Amino acid sequence: MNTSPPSAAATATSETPLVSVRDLRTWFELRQWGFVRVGSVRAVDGVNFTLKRGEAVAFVGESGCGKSSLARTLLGLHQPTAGVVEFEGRSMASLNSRELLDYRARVGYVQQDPYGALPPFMDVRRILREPLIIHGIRNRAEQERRIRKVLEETRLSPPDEYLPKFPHMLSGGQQQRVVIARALILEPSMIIADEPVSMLDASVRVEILSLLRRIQTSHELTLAFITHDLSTVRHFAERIFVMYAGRIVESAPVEELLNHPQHPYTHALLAALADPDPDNALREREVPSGEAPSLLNPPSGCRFHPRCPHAMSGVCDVDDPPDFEPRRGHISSCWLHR
Amino acid sequence: MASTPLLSVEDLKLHYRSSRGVVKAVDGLSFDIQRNEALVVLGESGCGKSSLAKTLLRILPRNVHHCSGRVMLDGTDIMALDEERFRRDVRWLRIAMVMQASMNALNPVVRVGEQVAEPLRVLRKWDRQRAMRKAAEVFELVGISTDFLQRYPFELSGGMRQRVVLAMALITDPELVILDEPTSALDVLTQASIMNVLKRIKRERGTSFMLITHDVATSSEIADRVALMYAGQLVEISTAGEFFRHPAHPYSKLLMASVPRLRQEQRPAHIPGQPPNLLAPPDGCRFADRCPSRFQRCAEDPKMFRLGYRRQVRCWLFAEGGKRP
Amino acid sequence: MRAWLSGLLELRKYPSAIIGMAIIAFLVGLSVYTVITVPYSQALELWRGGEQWRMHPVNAGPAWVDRLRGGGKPETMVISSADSDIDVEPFEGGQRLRIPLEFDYDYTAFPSEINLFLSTPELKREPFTRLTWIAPDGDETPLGGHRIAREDRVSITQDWALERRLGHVPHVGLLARDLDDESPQVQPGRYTLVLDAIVFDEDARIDADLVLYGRVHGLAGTDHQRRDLVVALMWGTPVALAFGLLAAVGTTITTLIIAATGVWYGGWIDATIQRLTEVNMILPLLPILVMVGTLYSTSIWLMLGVVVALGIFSAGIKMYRAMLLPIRQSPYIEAACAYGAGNARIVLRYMIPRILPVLIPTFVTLIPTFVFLEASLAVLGLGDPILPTWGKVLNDAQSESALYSQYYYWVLSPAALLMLTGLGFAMLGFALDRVFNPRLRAF
Amino acid sequence: MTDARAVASGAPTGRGLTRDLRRLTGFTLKRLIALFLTILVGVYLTILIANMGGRVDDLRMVQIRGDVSETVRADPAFHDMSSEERNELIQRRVDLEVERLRLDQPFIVRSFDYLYRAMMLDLGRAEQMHSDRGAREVYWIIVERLPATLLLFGTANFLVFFVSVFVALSLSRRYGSPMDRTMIALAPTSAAPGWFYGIFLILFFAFVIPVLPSGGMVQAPPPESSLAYAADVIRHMLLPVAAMFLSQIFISIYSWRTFFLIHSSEDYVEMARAKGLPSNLIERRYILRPTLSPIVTSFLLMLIGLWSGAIILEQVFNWPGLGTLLFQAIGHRDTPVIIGSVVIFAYLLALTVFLLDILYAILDPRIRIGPN
Repeated sequence: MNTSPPSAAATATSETPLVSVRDLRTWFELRQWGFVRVGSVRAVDGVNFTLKRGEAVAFVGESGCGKSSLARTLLGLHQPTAGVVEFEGRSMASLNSRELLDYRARVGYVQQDPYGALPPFMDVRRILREPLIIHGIRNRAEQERRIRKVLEETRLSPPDEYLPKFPHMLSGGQQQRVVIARALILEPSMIIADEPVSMLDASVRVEILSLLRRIQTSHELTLAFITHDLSTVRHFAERIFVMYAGRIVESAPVEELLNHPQHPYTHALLAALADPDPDNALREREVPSGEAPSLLNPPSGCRFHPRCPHAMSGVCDVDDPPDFEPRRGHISSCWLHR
Repeated sequence: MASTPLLSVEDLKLHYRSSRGVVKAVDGLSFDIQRNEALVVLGESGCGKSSLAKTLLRILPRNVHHCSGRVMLDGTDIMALDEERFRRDVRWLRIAMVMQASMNALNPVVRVGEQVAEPLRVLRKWDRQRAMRKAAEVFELVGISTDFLQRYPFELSGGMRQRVVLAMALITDPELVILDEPTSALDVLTQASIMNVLKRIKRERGTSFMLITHDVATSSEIADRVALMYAGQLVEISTAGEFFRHPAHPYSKLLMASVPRLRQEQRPAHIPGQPPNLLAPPDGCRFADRCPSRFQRCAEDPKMFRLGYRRQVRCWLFAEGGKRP
Repeated sequence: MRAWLSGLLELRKYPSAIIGMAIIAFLVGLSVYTVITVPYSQALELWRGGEQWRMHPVNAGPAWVDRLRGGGKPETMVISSADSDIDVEPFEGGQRLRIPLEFDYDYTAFPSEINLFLSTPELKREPFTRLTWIAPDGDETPLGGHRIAREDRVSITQDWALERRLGHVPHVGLLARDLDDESPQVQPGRYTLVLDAIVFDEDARIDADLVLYGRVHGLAGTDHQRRDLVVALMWGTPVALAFGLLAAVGTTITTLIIAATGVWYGGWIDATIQRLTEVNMILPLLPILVMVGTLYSTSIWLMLGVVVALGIFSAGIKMYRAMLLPIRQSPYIEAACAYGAGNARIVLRYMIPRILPVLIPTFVTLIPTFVFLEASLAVLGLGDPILPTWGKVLNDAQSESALYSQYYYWVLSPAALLMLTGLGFAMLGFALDRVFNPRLRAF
Repeated sequence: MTDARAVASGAPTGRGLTRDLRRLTGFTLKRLIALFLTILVGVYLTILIANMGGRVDDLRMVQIRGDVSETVRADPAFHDMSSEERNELIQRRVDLEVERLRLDQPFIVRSFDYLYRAMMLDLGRAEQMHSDRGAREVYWIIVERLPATLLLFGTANFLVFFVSVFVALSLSRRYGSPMDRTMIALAPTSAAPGWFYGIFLILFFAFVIPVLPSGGMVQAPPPESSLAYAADVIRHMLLPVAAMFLSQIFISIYSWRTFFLIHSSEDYVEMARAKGLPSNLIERRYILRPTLSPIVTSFLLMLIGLWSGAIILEQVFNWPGLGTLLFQAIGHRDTPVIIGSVVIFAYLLALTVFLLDILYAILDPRIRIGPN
């Protein structure tokens, strides 16, 4: 809430996106014996997008499509191999270590496995104090004030009940709240949530997603929400990016994408998804054959062409499809829109 | 009913010891499964549904404290069989299973083909050639290239491994296959394609399934009937149509309302509170604490009340229905 | 902290842990007591041996063992002239002294040796003395005459002429009831050794100490150099504990930090550490210690240094690495990076604490390993040249063929202490392992 | 379907095997190269430690001078020389010897020469000791003792290994039984090394109840017939083997038991049980086989530990092996023999490590084929 910049600056920066990513590539070198290079995994391979302030977006894709690597690159945990990530107009590559530390305070991170995300040998108070200590807030009273505030915000009240607890004493939902509280404690302007509910029970999922959404709106945060489950996206994000094999293949506002999917891969995803309905048992779903390609050796041209029912030989298997805009604000990279 | 059910379970209990006391993981379950029927056992994590699967196949943890009840398979009580008879006559030949976390369900140092063919070789004493031919058949059935017979598990992707585990469960043509969260770790597309395989098998071979899952949406892909578990007990058994369209138990209703749906405007709602501790489950209705329609009688333990044809609900709200003829 | 506390409380359920802790507490108590009552310099001085031990018997067993077995073996008796009535008879230019050294001998076994120590402080001319041995039955045996130097020792046991006269070694013959008996019996009663001395000075004095060396001595007996083994056994405790503890701490901590650093940074740093570990694996520890001990010095501190140096890149690194690799991948480390924790903080505060619970049992069981290593070196003759340790006692026993001579106590007492140490730490370690090692908890 | 049958009935087995063999060969070669480098560094370190940047050379200079003057003084041919002449002669001879041993070159140069010779197993000549056949070469002195050490430690290790693995397997089946508890309670006794138990065993079986020899490898004079000789060696081996066995067996059983318990709760073991496989097949194929590589690793690591322990155990039992040799070399301060023994130990350990790697690859397809 107090992270919003002074109003004069606000008008100046409201035009510039919070995050702007251009032709981002994150490749991981495979090495043998620590030094001999044997190949690269192209986890993120040419991704472009911008995120506005206070916007909630979702990155959707199968596991191994590079969405988590993208998140980690945005968080500065991986060095991009090529391309630019700009945060508030400044390229991340140009940050010195002091500025990088500040950047880390501006971006919160919520992970998939809440139990694993919390050091098991620290109690909740210590877990929440750690980021404060690292960012130079050493005044005990100030620490305590901030800790209590985020616990209230994440509905872990009364705080005194939770502060001395160790992660294993909490339920999955409570653990994930602590993770969210930790992400919030440095008062960031963006939160990256990587599959925040996929390891939780169905009844808790909605609760955590609602909490994230509520915090996002009340703090005017940018929320980048990464998931493999399209059905959870609808109520918790405004825009969707669909990723496949290291690339974004389609992006559009939620309703637009769900109602008018353009890319064959998105079609396949939507066709495979079930809402609970007894009639499901009576029909088989259409599923594209094969599996997602290896990122070590991705197919040429459109990465989806080996599985695509509409693949055109000589086109899709040769050239990378550019971004087309078949409908307004709806981008899809598929040669069908040519 | 005239025909005996394939599997009929009565008052099944499994309690085990932990460092903090006795955990009542399965606490008095009764249900049945007909031939060529798929029963989905739904429940949140820790409600005892995996213990149920293990109890049926008698692969009990070392710290079992109490295990009782009747499990009738085609009219014979298989709980009463001695260990050796059970192993030779029931395991895998009549009831097979697909385990949760199939990643680890395969022996890492044995080629998958051999592992799949193993039940035939050991239980039916088939020779290697014949067993491998059959293995190749089931590989085709579940949609894996037979080239993979010679591979080791770590050379396969997660989806492939899951199919191998499924192939292993089908190789003996068992009457009942228990599927314990078979797709929870998989991608949407792989999940859908494995569900397709299951549907096809059920249609073509008449196999019965017991699918254990926490994922309501996926469960609807194959369910003929649904049994909902809560804190070691069944709270509702219905046909799939009734359960998904008109859930009866308050917990069923809340659960259905909490499922995010792709094609529905309504925003999902969450269930407040937490499931009770299985070390010391509350007296009376175990859901009472979280139940919006709780009333005085909920302090007593409700029994399963009958509500229409093959439908039962463990809730005092339906006590009247239970008295109806 | 609370996790540790509950872990320790859990230990109460394991009887072996309680026994182990009791043993360790005893050993620590003994060490503290030893260091306070016998200061380091004094211990070294005592252990060096020499004249200070002249009143002690050679290779006497512990007294309590003999008493437990109902034996009547003698303990060392010292009869001093200071306690006896001296007859003084002055004459021109000197005096004649008659010093009776009386004692009651009630043991059933003969002493192991008889010596007479004489000292004549500040005398210009050496006095002359004649010795007479009077048995309880009144028999007198002349032991001949001696001119006394300032400090003199009359070794009655080694008087070959007397031995020939008696037909037995003197310390048997002089106390025997019947000299003709093949295996003579002790004649109990009051004996007197009379010194008739002529001194050539007015106010001269002669101090005489008659020592009948026992066949048993104190708690632990004595060794071939008459040293009381209690000194070595007691001082061996702090030395063993300090060596074991320092070596265990030194190797564990360095190894852990190096393993964690390698795992955290990965790449060539990890590769280098791994290769170094492999080199270290093929360097045999004990032979190298032997080599260092032979070529340089056998100081215990040098050995400690070499043990730690060779222990740094030990196989432990592989073990810790295997434990740390999944931790390095774990989400909470990633989260810590995301909120800006630095490298050192991640290694020391996030990675190492995670495996400490698994480490503590290993650490505790490592201590006796090093204690035994030190003993091994000592048994090989590469023990510290000046420090009394258990291993040195064993080494002495070994080189003096203690077992062959049936000096079992010489081997058994240091061995028992070593075993006690080993058992104490191992029992605690195993119990800790079961409490703190999550994989073992169910079992 | 027919296609599938053809594929399933043999062809891929052959293909799989050749692929495995190819990968295995590559793996072995890589390991060999890596290990060669490791030995190179290890032996060089040994040389460095032994020479500590040349300190041993000073000792050798003193020794050479002493030896030369001794021979010169003792030789009657030089008796009527003046002392100056004699000193000159001594100096000349010393210089000659120094040049012969190349002690005049900087240590760092010679260290590589030493390294080369050590790698070629040319370990130099002993200063005092000689082999039983009279050879002065360190190599022969060591080689002569090696079989005794291998015999003793090989026997003890194999006994400990097989007994502990099989007892542990059966205990893991009888989890919580009195037998199981007893084994757990006995485990801490393994804190003491073999030589320590050796002392007790000697005390009891050689002195208190003298039924077995207290040391040595064979009685003197050795029996004539080879059968009696073998029987006598076995009689002499009983106590040292028992000592090693006692010191290792309980901890081995304990750790294997825990290991098997942990591994028998793996999902695939549970799966095998659900599959209705008989328990001996489960134990063999689902518990032992996937865990063989760690089992072999720990066996070989135990071997490494015992190699080091050999020195003192052999000394306590007066067993004429490498350990006793090293001990005697200490007594004689015979530096070449000491360094040679360390080098040989390093070779033995390296060989052990190499075996470990190869066995690993043979036993575990995950290592052999690797996830590329």
